[in-house]
Amino acid sequence: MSEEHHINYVKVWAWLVGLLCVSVAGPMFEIKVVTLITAFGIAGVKAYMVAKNFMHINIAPRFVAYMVTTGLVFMLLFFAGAAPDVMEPKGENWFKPGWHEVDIQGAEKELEEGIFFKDQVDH
Amino acid sequence: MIESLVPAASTYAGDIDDLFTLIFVLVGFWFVLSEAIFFWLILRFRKKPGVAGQHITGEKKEEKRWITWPHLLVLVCDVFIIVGAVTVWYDIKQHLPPAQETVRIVSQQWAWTFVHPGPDGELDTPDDVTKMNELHVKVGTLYHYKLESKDVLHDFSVPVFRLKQDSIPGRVITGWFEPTMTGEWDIQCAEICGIGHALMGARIFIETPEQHAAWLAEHGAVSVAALTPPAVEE
Amino acid sequence: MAEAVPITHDEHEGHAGHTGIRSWLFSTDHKVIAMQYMFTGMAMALVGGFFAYVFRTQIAFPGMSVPGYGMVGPNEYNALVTNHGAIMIFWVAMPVLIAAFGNFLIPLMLGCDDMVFPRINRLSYQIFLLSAVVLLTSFFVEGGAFGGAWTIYPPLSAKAEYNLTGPGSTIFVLAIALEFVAFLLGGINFVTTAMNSRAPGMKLYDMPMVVWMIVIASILFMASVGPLIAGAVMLLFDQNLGTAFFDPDRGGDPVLWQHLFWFFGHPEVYVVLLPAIGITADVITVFARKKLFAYRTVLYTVIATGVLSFTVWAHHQFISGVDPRMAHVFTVTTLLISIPIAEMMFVFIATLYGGSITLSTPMLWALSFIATFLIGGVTGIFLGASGEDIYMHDTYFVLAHFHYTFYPIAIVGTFAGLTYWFPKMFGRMMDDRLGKVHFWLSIIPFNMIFLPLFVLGLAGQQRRIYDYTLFPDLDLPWMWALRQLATISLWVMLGAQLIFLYNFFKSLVSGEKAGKNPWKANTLEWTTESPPPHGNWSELPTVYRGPYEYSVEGRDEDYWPQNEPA
Amino acid sequence: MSGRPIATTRSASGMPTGLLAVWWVIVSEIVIFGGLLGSYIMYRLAHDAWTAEAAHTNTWIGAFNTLVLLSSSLAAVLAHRAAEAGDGRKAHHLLWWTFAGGVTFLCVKAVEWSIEIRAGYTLASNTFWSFYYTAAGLHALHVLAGIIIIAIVARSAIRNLELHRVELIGVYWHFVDVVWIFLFPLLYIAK
Repeated sequence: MSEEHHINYVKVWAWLVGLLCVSVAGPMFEIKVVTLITAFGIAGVKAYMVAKNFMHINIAPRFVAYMVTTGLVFMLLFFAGAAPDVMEPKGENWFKPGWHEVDIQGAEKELEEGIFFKDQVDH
Repeated sequence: MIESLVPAASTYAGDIDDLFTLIFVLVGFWFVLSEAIFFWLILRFRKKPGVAGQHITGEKKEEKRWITWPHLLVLVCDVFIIVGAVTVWYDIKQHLPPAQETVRIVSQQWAWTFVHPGPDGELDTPDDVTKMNELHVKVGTLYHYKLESKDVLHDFSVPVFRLKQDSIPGRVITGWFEPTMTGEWDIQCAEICGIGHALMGARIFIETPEQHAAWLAEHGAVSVAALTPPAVEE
Repeated sequence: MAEAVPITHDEHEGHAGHTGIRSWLFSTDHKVIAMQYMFTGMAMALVGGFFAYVFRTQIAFPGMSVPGYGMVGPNEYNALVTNHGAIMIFWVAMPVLIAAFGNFLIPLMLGCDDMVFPRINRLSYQIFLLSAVVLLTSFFVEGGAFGGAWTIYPPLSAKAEYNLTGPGSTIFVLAIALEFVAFLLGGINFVTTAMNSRAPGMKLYDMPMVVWMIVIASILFMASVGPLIAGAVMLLFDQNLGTAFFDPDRGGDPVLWQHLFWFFGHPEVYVVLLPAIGITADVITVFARKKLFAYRTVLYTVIATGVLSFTVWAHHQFISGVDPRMAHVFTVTTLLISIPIAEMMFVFIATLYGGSITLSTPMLWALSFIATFLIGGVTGIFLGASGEDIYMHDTYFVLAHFHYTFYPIAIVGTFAGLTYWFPKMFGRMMDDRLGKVHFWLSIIPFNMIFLPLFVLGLAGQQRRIYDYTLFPDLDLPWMWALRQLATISLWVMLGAQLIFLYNFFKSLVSGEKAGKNPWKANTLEWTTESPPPHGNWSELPTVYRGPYEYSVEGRDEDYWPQNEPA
Repeated sequence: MSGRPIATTRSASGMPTGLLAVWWVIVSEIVIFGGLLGSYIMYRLAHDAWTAEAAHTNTWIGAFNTLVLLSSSLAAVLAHRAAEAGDGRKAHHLLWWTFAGGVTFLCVKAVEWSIEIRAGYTLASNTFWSFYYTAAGLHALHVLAGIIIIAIVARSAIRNLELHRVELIGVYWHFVDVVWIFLFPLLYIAK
């Protein structure tokens, strides 16, 4: 591990703080797309910078990067497999009557409606 | 094969039994073959005085093909099974043929509530007939069921239909079946639902249209009162 | 080349010299920890087996007062079934196959003196022991043990008014969470040891299969258990702090738990399968005096299985809530898994070709693993096929299927390994004749238990019912005959285990002394004394070749130890 | 640990055993947080109503905590460099800065939570808040564990002992930092 000594850590840190400011400023434009990019795009960049410059993942043996990527890929798999029925309020031949603007008070009432509902899915 | 154990009383019971036979034949072939070779090798290569084992790495191509070819053939069989499984699944669970009548099935700890459409054939009308643990259907009629649960997971299972569907609280699940022969059989709860899981048996009565009409006439009047939600709650 | 082991390991209490139960309990020596895992696992196996005896008797003779237990109520029945499953998988299969064999074999087979983190290793066992105790306490709390199946599906598990075992269900989730922590610590230890501490000259491809398998299993476990740990926290909060993660009335979704659970639950099957496969590979090669057929192919198929196993979990949920369109994807991936597994079986069969087979007790177990696991494998195809699962799901067919996988794994695999490494573990040979009697009295009743259950499953008998007289269609005489046949076979099989226990302890004290290498095997553990001294070798070995060089032409010996210079 | 087994001193993989283990810990942590945050994202996308709830989180406190963690990470990595140079005393000082960062983070969290709980946003009031407290709480536990280990490592570092541990705890600390980098937009910014 030698190259790391050429990294100017303070500079990296300054960059991270700068990006932090951007992500905080993002929502002030009140544009959803901008917010998403500034929030999560920048989070990704920041995470990469920390991993590369502070954790030295690029200097460590290659398999470390593989290990981490595998973990992340499996999480994407999990999301892809679970989202179609956990995230959706309605799917093929099923729907969740209680899932419109759920709040604690309304929930019971909505579930009752769910149980004696007027057919909402039409096939 | 399954039919010799349980009668097949729905339009798609036959498909499932055929799929079973298909898989049984394909898989059975490989099973018998490999077990036969396996035991033959054990007998053939028992330790004999003066006969040493051979040094085979299995890394050479001509050796490897002894396992490569079989497993490619297994892959072919898999394709057939996948095609069969996917088509059967699509017909039963995904594709909904238009309904002639619709029943609502509400599961709770530990009983089934079946809401039958009354003589007018429409659900959620005053003449609906609500019954606990008794589902009455007409033979040769295509039913949709609306499956709901009040508390925990249950599973609406009718072995003679080869039908199973979990009921999930907070979801309304629609499915279909079409009875093909008259009779009286079990409805099970096939998802553990607490202490009374074993008590969640119900009966399905598949009747001729005449019998069904008679049954409706008999119970319709009573259950108009019982239709109001509180009555179903109990 | 070889490093000399320092005489005094002050990290290593409880080695030769120190005696007494305390130093044994708190030892950091990998062999001692392996034995602790082994005996804890065996004890839990007796508990799980007793549960099976109780509820099988209740199924076959409902309402009869079970000798040694008494009447079985529905709530007790559910609790027994639930905990039988949880115990056999989490407190028997995993500790014995992964932790016990892993701890004992990895350092010995890699030619090093201990695990890389002995104290973490000890901590992992202590947490595991704690988890076992915690689980058992749930039988003595108010309301009794949790009875909602080992899959702990909410809302049943989340609300006390549904499961009526409030404290029990919380303790159950806690125990499982603790057990996961123990195996995370252990797994990190195994993987790091195998990656870093191999003997000089030992390449990755020189590692014995069983080490590879335990390492891959540990990796699978680490990569899959995370979501369930998160899920366990969420469930505990739902149970005790009034959150609504899985409560549909308040915006949660019970199906999320099923995904969190099975994303771990399916790889878990391979986590316990792989060590058994590895043990089989090692035993077969030794007693067939054959090189393992296509070593690398086996390895690649196993890795393929491991990766695939992360893409198939929802086949457990075909009819329990997963969207119908998703079922197609999971059917395809599920049936694809049959390819690597089939290839694995073919490899084992091919390994027998041209061998010189001795049917010793370990060999019998290893061979019967292949013969019976094949049944478990092929019946899995029926359930993986979504269309067929509509009928099969949650019937006794499923139950028989996974017992045909788990029994070969957890019982047959364990006995293969135990009878094979017993001389190395305790320095004495086991009685071969008693061993064979035990084998036949275990394997024949096992098949007589579960083959009838396949038929009952096809006849539509659903699971977790304590009294089938409640279902007219399942109340037929021939069905009762099959149920009773299964139960009586179970009694025989459990009885046969007494033969093993007798043999085990008799051989422990009076078995004939085993030399360094009674089986004439290649792997490194056989190059040290039996049982290995503290630090394993006075001088750590160096490796010159792979583990499976048997019957090499032009040698008068038909084996070639890994550490023997060319 | 004078009696460290020879096994621990070997490194066939070309990576020191301790560091390798830390990376495996991180992988298993990734899937733990991944499962939790994955569930959160699914629910969040399903319930627009949560935007209203999320509006009550305080972006500025979150941003300040991010700044604190980033800075403590800087101190940690500088400590690692010092340790590699063999300067245990300097590593020791820098580690205490990291420690201070961790403590500050936890104190700020405590204040923030007490404000929110007093405002009536408790663990059980809504599933958004359930996730908010669960995810942030799980992360806070990692911070807590981190600072304890940092204290231990720093104490041995000043005596120039076990300097390799400075890198290990550093890598772990950066991971905790990265987790927060994702928690911050998920819980505070997306409104």
